[in-house]
Amino acid sequence: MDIEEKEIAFSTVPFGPQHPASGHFHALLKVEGERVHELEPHPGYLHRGFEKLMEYRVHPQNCVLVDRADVLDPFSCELGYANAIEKTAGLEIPERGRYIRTIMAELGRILSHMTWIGVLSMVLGFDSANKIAWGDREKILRLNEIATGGRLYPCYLCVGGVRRDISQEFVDETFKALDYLEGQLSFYDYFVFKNETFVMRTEKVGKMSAKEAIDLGATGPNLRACGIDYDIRKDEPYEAYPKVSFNVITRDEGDAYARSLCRRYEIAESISIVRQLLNNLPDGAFRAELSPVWAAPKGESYFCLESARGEKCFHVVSDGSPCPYRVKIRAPSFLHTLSEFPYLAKGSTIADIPAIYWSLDSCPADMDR
Amino acid sequence: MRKMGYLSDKFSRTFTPFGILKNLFRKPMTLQFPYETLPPLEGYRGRHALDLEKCAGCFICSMICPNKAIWPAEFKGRRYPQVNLGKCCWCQLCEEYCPNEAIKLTPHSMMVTMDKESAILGLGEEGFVPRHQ
Amino acid sequence: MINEITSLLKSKFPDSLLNVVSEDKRITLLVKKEELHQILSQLKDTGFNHLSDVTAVDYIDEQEFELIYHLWSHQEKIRAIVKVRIPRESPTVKSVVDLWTGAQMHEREDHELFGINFEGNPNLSPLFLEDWEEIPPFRKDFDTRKYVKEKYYLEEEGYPVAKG
Amino acid sequence: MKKLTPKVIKSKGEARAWSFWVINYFTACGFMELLPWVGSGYDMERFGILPVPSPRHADVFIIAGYVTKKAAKRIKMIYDQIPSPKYVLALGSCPMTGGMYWDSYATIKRIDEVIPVDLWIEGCPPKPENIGHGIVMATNVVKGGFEGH
Repeated sequence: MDIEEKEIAFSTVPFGPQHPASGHFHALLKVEGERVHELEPHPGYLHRGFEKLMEYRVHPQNCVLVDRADVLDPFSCELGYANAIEKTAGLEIPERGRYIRTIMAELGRILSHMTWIGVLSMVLGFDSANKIAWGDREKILRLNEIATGGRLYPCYLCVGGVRRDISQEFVDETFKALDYLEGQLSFYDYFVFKNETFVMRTEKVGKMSAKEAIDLGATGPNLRACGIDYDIRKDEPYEAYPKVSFNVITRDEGDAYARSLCRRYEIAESISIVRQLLNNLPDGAFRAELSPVWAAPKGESYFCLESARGEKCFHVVSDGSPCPYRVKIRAPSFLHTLSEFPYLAKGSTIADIPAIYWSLDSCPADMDR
Repeated sequence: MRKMGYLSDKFSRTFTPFGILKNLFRKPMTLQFPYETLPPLEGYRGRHALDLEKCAGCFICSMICPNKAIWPAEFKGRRYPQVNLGKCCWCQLCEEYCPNEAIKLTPHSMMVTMDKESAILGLGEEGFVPRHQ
Repeated sequence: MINEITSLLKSKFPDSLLNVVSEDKRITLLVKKEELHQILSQLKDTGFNHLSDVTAVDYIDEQEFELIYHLWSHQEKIRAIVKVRIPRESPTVKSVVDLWTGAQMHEREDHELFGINFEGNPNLSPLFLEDWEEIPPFRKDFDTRKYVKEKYYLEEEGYPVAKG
Repeated sequence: MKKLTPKVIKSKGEARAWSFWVINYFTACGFMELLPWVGSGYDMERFGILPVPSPRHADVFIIAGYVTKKAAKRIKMIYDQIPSPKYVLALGSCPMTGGMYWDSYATIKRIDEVIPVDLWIEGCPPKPENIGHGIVMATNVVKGGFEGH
């Protein structure tokens, strides 16, 4: 598909911050007719300088602040920060705390994937699936409210474990919600993923091979859709993942439809993980006893975890004072939007730009931090 | 070229619309907001409540608050913490770090105002008195 | 697998490996600035094909930046962390865009937030902040609370006394 | 379900109160709490509220979270394009007093320096019930003849 370079009239079309599909991210498209020639990303609308703010706050305050970094999957940020600090201190978390953290991490993954189904179908103009998907995610938010007291931002983690114990009512509500979601998954299969217009809009759109995906730095479902089984829950297991059996979903087409199916089957995996965890939940302490003015010893640690979007790593340098010296959050959406999206947008049409952008499932707040 | 199964697929698709009928008898997914609301949960982190007798005036809560939302205020000759809901992030650190459980977060959370000044929880007899309704 | 890589690196770059720490599935190297690019391309050839992050830490009391490259190899499932110390006055490093295209955006972010110059990076224009005149904000000598107090909080911090 | 009596539009304010059109530009984390309202969790179309892509058709602007300096320019541009009477709803504590990011170098601390705000809903981010409470309050106030800006 070569474009003769004769006198081609290029025009720039802004895929602006106020576009319903762009979600506060601005990109300039160099367009020839309807064919996108080049895409130039302009992030920065949600940049709050998280890493600078975290250097002024004590660890408990940071645990509360850091889950605002990724808006669609808040619990993975808390998990990453708490584990990174515990690694520098070599702190041991009681067994029940590990199980509760893994349960909440998987519920966060389901919540993020449900939101993603809604946004992708809204972007493709498929409003009924959008309304139903955003109605279904209320069940997970209700679970969040029961367990942690906060709807969207759980503020549930502290260094050394979890701040509250989960009650029996939460366990029963979770089983009910998971059964309901499992039934809904078969409905989504018939209603969204096997829908002809959805397949036509996403098949062979935004296709990248495994080699290109690795070179661009893709992680998470976008990389697994190209056939590489890189899942940190299996490669560098943390929390209670070694005690849980699940399989990593990979497909090998590498286009938007493969990414959608990867995420759809990951919801089913997460549901089975949460069930296994809830069935053999150990009892006992859920939080290590720490003094209120606990300070991490001098040291450095790099902790990676698998968030809903991909590999999220926390690099924490602490110099013995109660505040961390430097925290770096490796956001998965950073490379999804700034290096994969311009690569995939070359040669596609304007109508496919929102489909590609939201099939990469990148959260603008997570990209700008 | 469409595969041969297209015809049987088409045939089975003609009956799917009747599958919609079973949705007629299911409860609507939408919550009719003003008429029915979800019951508040007792663990939800809503507005603050202060117990005047228990409060020792140590202001640990205003030190731990990440948003500087709790400031000292005079009331009947003594200094008590006063919460500005316009700054608070409802993280419950103040309740966790208060040595004698004076400040607590109640599940009540209806907080809508037309002017900014009324976001500050005034001090009254039984602790915090919301200025707006 | 790890000791093969460390022995290979020791043989190839004997003097520039300051210290090597190898735990299970993870290698941490502190290298000299001159040999950085060769070491990274050598690591890429031995299978570290995923660059997960380029981080910078500002050690202000030693007047040095520490650049950290986090690598991951998909085949052997090992992580490599390469650290290099560069002076704080005019921090310039050779860019690694030719090895991994994903590195271009990381370097652009570090350039804007730390002021580190990467030669060879095609586009180092500002990423997050629009018309920013102060020094790069993530450096330790930029105090965000002092900056905010002058710029935004004009009136005093306290609150009116609550009438009894 | 209580039978709804047919509505007789008596005043101009009442006509406006039942047809708020919200511009589809939700800034930050408040948007996550508006999903139940846009979707079918609480479904704001029962109140006549419709997310509209272009500012020319909108008359309500929801500031759904913290505002960075870069976004404040765009918000100002969009606010000027909305035809009056227009109303502004601010969700959460970040637009009101800088909230969570009170010491961040990139965010605006008070949104009413950029655009005038009519209704504040506290919460970080506020629960859908709070937003619903705000919407009901907004409809009553506009019905009472509040002109907005």
